[in-house]
Amino acid sequence: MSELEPVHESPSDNELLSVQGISVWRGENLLLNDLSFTLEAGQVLQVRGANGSGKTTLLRILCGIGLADDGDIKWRGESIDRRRDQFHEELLYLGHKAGIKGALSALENLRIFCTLAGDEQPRADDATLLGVLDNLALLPVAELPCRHLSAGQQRRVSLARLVLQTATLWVLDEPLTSLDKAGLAWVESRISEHVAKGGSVILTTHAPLHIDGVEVHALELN
Amino acid sequence: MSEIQAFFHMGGYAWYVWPSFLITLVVLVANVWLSRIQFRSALLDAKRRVVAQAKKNNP
Amino acid sequence: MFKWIHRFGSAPFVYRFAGALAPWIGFVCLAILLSGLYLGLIVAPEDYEQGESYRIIYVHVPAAILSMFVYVVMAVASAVFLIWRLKLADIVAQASAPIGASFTFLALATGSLWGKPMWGTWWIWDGRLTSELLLLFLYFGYMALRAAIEHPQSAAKAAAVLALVGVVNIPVIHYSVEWWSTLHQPATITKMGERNIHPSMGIPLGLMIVGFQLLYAYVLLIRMRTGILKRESRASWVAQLPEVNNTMANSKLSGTNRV
Amino acid sequence: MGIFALLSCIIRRDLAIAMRNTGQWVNPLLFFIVVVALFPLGVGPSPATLSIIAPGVIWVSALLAVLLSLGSLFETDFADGTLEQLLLSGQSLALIVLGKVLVHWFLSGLPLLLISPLLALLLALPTDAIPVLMLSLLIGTLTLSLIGAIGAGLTLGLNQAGVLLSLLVLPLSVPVLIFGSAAVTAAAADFGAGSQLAIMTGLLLFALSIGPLTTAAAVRIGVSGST
Repeated sequence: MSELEPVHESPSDNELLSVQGISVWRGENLLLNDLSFTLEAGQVLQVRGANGSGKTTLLRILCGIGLADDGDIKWRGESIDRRRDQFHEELLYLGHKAGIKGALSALENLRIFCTLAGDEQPRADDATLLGVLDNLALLPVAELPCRHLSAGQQRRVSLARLVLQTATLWVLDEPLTSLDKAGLAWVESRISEHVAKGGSVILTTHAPLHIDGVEVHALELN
Repeated sequence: MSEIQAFFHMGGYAWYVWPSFLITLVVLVANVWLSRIQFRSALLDAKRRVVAQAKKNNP
Repeated sequence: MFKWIHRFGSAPFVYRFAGALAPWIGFVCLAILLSGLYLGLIVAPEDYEQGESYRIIYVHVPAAILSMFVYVVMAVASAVFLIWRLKLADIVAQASAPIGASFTFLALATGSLWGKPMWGTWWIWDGRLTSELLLLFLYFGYMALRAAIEHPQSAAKAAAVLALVGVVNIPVIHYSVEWWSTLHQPATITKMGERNIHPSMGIPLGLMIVGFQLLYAYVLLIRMRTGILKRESRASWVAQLPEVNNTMANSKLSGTNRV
Repeated sequence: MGIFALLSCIIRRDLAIAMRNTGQWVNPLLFFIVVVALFPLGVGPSPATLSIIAPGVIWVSALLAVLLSLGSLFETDFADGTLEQLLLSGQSLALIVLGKVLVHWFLSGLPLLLISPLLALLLALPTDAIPVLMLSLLIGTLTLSLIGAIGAGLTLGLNQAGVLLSLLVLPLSVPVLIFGSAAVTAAAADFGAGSQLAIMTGLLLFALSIGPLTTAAAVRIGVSGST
């Protein structure tokens, strides 16, 4: 985990992400109305709302891969458009789509993620990768093309990135869907470890969250 | 041949010159006309929206 | 400087300014076009090589010049939109595309009508005509892309990128086509532009070019107003416009809203 | 991350995927062969006619085959969410795009180039012109892949992306078509094709300089427009 650097021009030294007045129109409907919030180091934010309330849209905008009609997003006091690459190096996004290549095996998919994560990060060797896959009960299928895996297994492959890549901000879109109890507990303990190290998490989920020693802030979309 | 006839005769090229000017006229007028029609309909939409809003506010 | 741009680039200001300017431009345009036509069709003498058929240049050349000019305007506006995120620039680009396409079509149609007496055939793969044809395809591509993308912001950005790619490619396409056409059929007929043009013919041509420019400006202003109205339809200033808000008093539309 | 490390990561990734999906490189090749083989049926089997139209026929068919295959350049990555992960990797998207385009060319342009001597024989093109044909296809298809990638980025995720892609890219590919077939025609008539090939190399460098950056911008726009 890299040290959190002091932020200039920012009201709070702990403030990582600041969201100002995000609005999104879908045709005639105002999907997100003037949404503002800030996220500090060590905070967990759960975005709640019914289907179609704009949760995925919001997360994509926060990551800089969605368009808002209005509003500003700052990472460590700088607009995310201006310092996109630096922001993305500190960001880990698990999207609505798993982001896993069906033609490649779990091992190959994760190797690519680790390589692309950059030189500053400790490169995971195959033993580490296999260890993580073992923890997620994926060892027997580690060499199989991912399209043969079940939805829950594919989800776990992408979740393996949580321990393989280092990032300050996790943005997780429905990370708990199609997971069993063990998977759920695994994700929750990873989140609490991440938060303990000063990282932040924004996630959407329908299930209630139980994370030891962590207060989960809620953002309700309607 | 009177001067006017000569003018319309265009030295034998009438069938090329006049259609050129005619089609130009059509395209230019269509440009102006269409843009004005579209502006009208945009205004009409804006009006409808105002009326709908007014109805919503005091039914 | 930046504030200045935003002050005068603000939608209500441009909407009203364009509305006030358009009629004046329209009148001047009409006057110039009519005097250009008078000088070109009646006063100017016939050409010693091409006889009366040369008079087609008074519509062909302005249309051809404008077809290129409008694309350049579109590309510059697209660049301004992408760099400074000025939504108004995107409105200019969007409004220009159909006008430019219509001028390109006009250049092709009149070029073909001019070519028939000169070359004996309606269509010839001459360098300039072919370039115009490809330009028409570029306009079609721009409009088709805009129409295909549902998300309005994304459509605007994608179209802007396409316009820029198009404008850097136009010279390459143009010179390739010129080279290709001389390779296959050496030019036998000297074109009007390649020798000195007598003032009695040049002045009406200049007037027609200026007239076409003003017509473009006039239509552009109206289309910009339409574009602003559509995009700002949720803004309160639109609802407060007299031409929009007089619905209660006067529901008759045509009388009150002359452009 | 170094330029070459990034490029080689993307190239190895896309090659590995393509190796498990034969259709990706076989289909454009078959399309190319079938289209070229249709021309003698359409214009008649006279070798004199065929040898005149051969450069144009081969070049137009190659252009269409490349365009046809461009549809899948970003589309599969877009559909499974890996494209947005590439965008968020913090690495240069232009280099990622360049890597993907190189693989695309390797799988669609290169097979066309390798099969072209056979098609030249079918169309009665003089054998002397075959080296120039292959060289022009080498430079030209790479240029087409680079230009076409811009269109593939712009039409990302759209219905009927294929037709629109062709409409956008075909006018832009005219210079390549002109100089490519002119080079082959010149070689077939025993003239030197050096100047045409030099111009094509210029076009390639031009496409290389603006292509990846523009495509990266287009891909970002395309991804952000999806919901």
